[in-house]
Amino acid sequence: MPVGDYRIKEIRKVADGIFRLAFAGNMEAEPGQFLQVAVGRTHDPLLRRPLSIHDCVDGEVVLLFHPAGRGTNLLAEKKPGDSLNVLGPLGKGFPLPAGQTAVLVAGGIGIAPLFYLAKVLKGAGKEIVFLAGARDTGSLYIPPELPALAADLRFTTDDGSAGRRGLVTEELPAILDRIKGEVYACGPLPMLREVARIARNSGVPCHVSLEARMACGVGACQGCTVAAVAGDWQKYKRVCVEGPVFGSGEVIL
Amino acid sequence: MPVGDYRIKEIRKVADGIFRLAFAGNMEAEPGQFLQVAVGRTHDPLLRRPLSIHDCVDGEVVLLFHPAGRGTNLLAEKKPGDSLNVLGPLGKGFPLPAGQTAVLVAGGIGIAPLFYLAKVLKGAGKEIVFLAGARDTGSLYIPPELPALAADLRFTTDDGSAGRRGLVTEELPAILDRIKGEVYACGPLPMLREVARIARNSGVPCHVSLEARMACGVGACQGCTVAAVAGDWQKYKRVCVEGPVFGSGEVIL
Amino acid sequence: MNAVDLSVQIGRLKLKNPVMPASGCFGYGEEYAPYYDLSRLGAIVVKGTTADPCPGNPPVRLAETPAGLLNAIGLQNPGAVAAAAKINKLGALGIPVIVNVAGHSTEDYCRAVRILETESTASAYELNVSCPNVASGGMAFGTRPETTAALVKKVRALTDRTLIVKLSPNVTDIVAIARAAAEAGADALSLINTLLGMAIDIKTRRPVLANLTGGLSGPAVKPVALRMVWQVTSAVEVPVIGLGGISNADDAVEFMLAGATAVAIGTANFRNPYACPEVIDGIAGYLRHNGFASVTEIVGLAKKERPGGEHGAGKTDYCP
Amino acid sequence: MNAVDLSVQIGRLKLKNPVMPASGCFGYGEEYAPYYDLSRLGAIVVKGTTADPCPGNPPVRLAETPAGLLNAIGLQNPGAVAAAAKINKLGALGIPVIVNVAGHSTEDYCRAVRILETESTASAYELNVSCPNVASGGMAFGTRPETTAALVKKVRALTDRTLIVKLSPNVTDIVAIARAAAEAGADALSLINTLLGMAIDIKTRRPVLANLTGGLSGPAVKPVALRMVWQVTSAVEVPVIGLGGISNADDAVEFMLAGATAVAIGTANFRNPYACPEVIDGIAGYLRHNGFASVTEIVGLAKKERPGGEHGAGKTDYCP
Ligand SMILES: Cc1cc2nc3c(=O)[nH]c(=O)nc-3n(C[C@H](O)[C@H](O)[C@H](O)COP(=O)(O)OP(=O)(O)OC[C@H]3O[C@@H](n4cnc5c(N)ncnc54)[C@H](O)[C@@H]3O)c2cc1C
Ligand SMILES: Cc1cc2nc3c(=O)[nH]c(=O)nc-3n(C[C@H](O)[C@H](O)[C@H](O)COP(=O)(O)OP(=O)(O)OC[C@H]3O[C@@H](n4cnc5c(N)ncnc54)[C@H](O)[C@@H]3O)c2cc1C
Ligand SMILES: Cc1cc2nc3c(=O)[nH]c(=O)nc-3n(C[C@H](O)[C@H](O)[C@H](O)COP(=O)(O)O)c2cc1C
Ligand SMILES: Cc1cc2nc3c(=O)[nH]c(=O)nc-3n(C[C@H](O)[C@H](O)[C@H](O)COP(=O)(O)O)c2cc1C
Ligand code: FES
Ligand code: FES
Repeated sequence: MPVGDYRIKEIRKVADGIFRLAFAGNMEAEPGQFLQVAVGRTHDPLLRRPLSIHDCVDGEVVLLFHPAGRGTNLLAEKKPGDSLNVLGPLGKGFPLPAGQTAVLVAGGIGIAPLFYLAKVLKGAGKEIVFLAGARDTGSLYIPPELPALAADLRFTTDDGSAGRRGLVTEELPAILDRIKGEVYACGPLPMLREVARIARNSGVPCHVSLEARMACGVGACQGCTVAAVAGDWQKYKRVCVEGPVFGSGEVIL
Repeated sequence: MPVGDYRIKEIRKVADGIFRLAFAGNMEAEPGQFLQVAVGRTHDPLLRRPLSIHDCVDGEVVLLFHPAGRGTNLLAEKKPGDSLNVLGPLGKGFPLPAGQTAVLVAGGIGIAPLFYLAKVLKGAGKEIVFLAGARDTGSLYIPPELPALAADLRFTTDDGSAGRRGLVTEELPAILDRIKGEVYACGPLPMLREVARIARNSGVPCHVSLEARMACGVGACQGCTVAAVAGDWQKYKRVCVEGPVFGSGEVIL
Repeated sequence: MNAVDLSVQIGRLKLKNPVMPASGCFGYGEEYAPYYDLSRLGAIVVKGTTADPCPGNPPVRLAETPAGLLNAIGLQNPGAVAAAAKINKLGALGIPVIVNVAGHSTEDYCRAVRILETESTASAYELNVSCPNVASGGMAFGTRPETTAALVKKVRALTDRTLIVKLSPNVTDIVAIARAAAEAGADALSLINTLLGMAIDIKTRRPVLANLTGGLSGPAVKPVALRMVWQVTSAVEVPVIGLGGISNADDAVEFMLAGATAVAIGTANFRNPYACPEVIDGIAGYLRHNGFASVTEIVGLAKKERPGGEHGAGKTDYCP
Repeated sequence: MNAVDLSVQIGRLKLKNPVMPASGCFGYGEEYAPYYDLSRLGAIVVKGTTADPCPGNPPVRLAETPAGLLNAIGLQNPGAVAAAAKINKLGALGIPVIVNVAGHSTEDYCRAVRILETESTASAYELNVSCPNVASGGMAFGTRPETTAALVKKVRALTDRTLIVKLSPNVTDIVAIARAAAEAGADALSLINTLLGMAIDIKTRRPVLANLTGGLSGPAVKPVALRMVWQVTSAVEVPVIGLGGISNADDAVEFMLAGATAVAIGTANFRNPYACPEVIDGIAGYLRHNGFASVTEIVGLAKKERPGGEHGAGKTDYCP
């Protein structure tokens, strides 16, 4: 069902600035797809908020979010038992890699869709390298199941308080030299640019999950566009239907 | 403190279309005064809602309300433990009667301030006749403490499903003939008009508690006016500061 | 459950109910087709279409405001030829298809209409005259009665299809412009388009929208839209399609009581994909509950039932 | 905690901070005095005052709308003589007292100002030129540049006190009117007054307000107000007091980044009696947090920092 009221089963803070929200429901979703979540029932805030599917198992769907503004702050105040109105799953998710190996690069809250992707890839028998970066140890969230999914899991923090010190992208060139796996990235725009550059240099395909302010989430308003590389009159692509996952060569990051 | 966040202790439906909400707090309030209650924290609904003080004891304040529209419907969804932002007590309450007896006439949710008035009058050693009217037995709410406060307590329902059948005002002329008590009324406008007319005929003072749409609740916006009888340029009085309780001769009902 | 007649007439269009999506908020219908049977709609209004393809504005194109939405899409559309193909597909729904037409100059508008006349089976045009960057000295067609009338006359001469003119609310005297459009041959008027607004990001200290300003829509604008519908329907005879902030059947009924013959729903679709069919059902419910046999009975009723019977645009605030 | 300079200059008025309550939303100050020390305000703006006492409109005078408020108070006020007594009491606060002045006709305005000149110690006048029921053929002073200019000139000749002109947003071209007011001698401009709106009760099927239409204020109108402040401050030199939907310090900062030298707060007081002092503290916090030494540094900064440096009113929506 594309619009539904679901019951919140659990909501808790799992790291500095990261909440995990699980609601009861059955959905068939591809990794990389998102939900349009209504944070309230009055006219303010007016719009739904796009949030990636972080996990989707039998009878339960999980979101992972950073309270970034009015809407997500209101969402963080929800309690178990509250009802959550959701539209989705929406959008185009991550394609499976052509080869055996996938390199997943998550910056901050970018781990949200990539965890679910890792689960699905593992189910498909792929080998996973997972790079996760965060500001510091407090804001680093590694889902408990993740270590079992990734053959190689590495953390980076800006301040070195957990894992390697530095940027999550720094190890990527060496890894790609070694394994030539397909790259999947979600995180802040500067990170995505860097990942795309490294993948291009290494000659491997790269899939990025983009964010944009959205109104409809279904392709009707044309509000969520990103500049496309293709040369026809259609200079812009809609993140909500042509994305949120794009090949890094399709869009101008 | 004139604006405060209070914790809701209890909220429950006590009759058809009547909710009782108790919150933890200490207030010094006169019967007839009201609170400006914020029903949400976003910009919609924008304004506070005026609700009479239904009871006010050590450490607890009680509201009694009818979910009449968007704001009060949202209020009815609150749960114990939720916080409630309140401005008040505001307005001019009921004056004590000059004599020994008071006749209180409540129509529907009009019982909200009159119950607290009965308590205070009883404390001041006054004798109370209490007439309460409702549509039917389901929507009639008699606070459990009320029978002990009123020397004479009578109910009326439109359909006769509880108490006498008919309008709450029908017995009033006979009662006033007998006891000449001062009259206090709260309820729908047609009822107030009728009460005022009967009191005038009986030659007893009559105090009515009025409703008006309010914005500020403190006298600043001049939005909540009622037509005044006084003949100067000031044709209108502000319900929030000159009222909500008026002598029935002061205003044009 | 007694049947109520929901049908209304807009120019030559017979609508089986008075509810349609607003232009630019429903694409060319494709996106909402998975949610319900679009043939339930009274009509369908498609995205603003220009003679040539138009890439639209760079992002950021959206900003949420209190109970409102600012947008600066910039008329992204594939141009009249490609749009015609999409429009013709909608013909299968068996409901009127209204094409919102936009342009830079009189010639632009006329060219778009000429293409659509030959290439498309559209039932009606909705002229979007609130575009400010036009040939006539930078002033929008829709902000002056004379320019509005001149454009409407030109387009009127090109088509026998129903011609609706969609008015901009960013004007001092909406009635003067409505009159000009009606006298120049418009069969109906749509109001309102968006209010010009702006948002600034206090972190970056720059306007949120790449276009700087954008159009404000959603519940926030409803009181302004309703006032304009009241004023215009008090002054002109042609039917008015009311829109601006309608999100449920109660809002739609308000517009019809104010004088609108039909209503359109824009921003509300984004929150609730079922907004249109829910409004249709809700209007029917309101009519049944209040004993009306036909929706036309409530059109303008707030004027008729008013004691005193003064049907004008009303006195205004801040006056002794 | 480093000190920041919050002071701004409006005409001859030196304000210790840029925050004042909006006219009509703060009475003559008495009502909010119990909540905080009013001398904390940058200035105080009192209710619209007319030469003669004015009873105002009959009820219903208020209607809540999504994130907005419609009001049709109708300028209830005790007249200039009685108001002067209240205004003079406010002198004890030691902050500028600005009197909002309204009237039916040029003569009305002038008479009010003449009374206030002799009877009151007011620091400044804010001419409310958005009253539509006036002598000049039913058109509001504030909706035409010529009538605005003529009125401002007349009043300018009567006083050396600071003269602020408060503009109506219900116009096609706010810049033309702002220019006319400035050229006619206004020391500063206030914008915006309320947007004309309406609400209909679908149960009674009548307009909610006795006056039929009312003025829309509150967060709903903020994007429109901000756009007008941006446009006007891009075109005229006199300082602008920005208002319309400001409910917290972030909103106030948005207006100042758009070009407002000071801000006024109306409807927000009703929800939060402490709105004004909270905005003062919040602006100071923003400046400190972002390393600004003086509030004047952020005035118009959203124009200056914009790459490309095009400082005009911006392109507008719905154009290819
Ligand atoms: C497809 C998609 C998937 C997403 N998945 C997640 C997720 O799993 N977890 C998560 O925490 N966040 C996710 N986001 C981002 C999330 O949608 C925004 O953080 C959220 O909408 C902000 O709403 P707000 O009301 O809290 O903030 P606002 O007060 O509206 O804005 C706060 C700040 O966030 C920016 N912003 C607003 N909307 C968006 C947006 N749609 N995308 C990016 N920035 C925005 C604004 O520029 C502003 O600076 C996703 C976004 C998209 C488009
Ligand atoms: C001094 C005072 C004390 C009050 N005490 C109580 C009380 O103890 N219990 C209680 O249930 N109600 C009380 N009311 C009425 C209560 O304030 C309104 O029912 C409430 O504000 C309606 O808000 P809403 O959002 O639910 O309805 P809305 O959706 O805003 O309106 C629903 C309907 O109620 C009407 N209405 C809106 N505001 C008011 C108002 N302020 N007064 C009267 N009618 C209004 C509207 O005309 C509309 O028809 C009191 C009102 C006042 C002025
Ligand atoms: C994203 C978006 C795109 C729009 N595009 C158009 C358009 O192409 N042509 C047009 O006439 N109006 C356009 N509008 C205006 C709407 O049709 C409508 O007039 C306005 O949004 C008010 O209605 P609402 O509050 O129901 O959205 C657009 C509005 C939005 C929100
Ligand atoms: C109840 C009320 C009364 C008002 N009275 C006046 C007035 O007398 N004179 C005036 O110029 N503006 C008056 N206004 C308009 C406000 O001063 C202000 O311009 C408008 O409300 C927008 O600001 P806000 O959104 O912060 O309220 C009034 C507004 C309200 C809500
Ligand atoms: S959010 Fe509307 S098209 Fe993407
Ligand atoms: S509600 Fe503002 S004066 Fe009474």
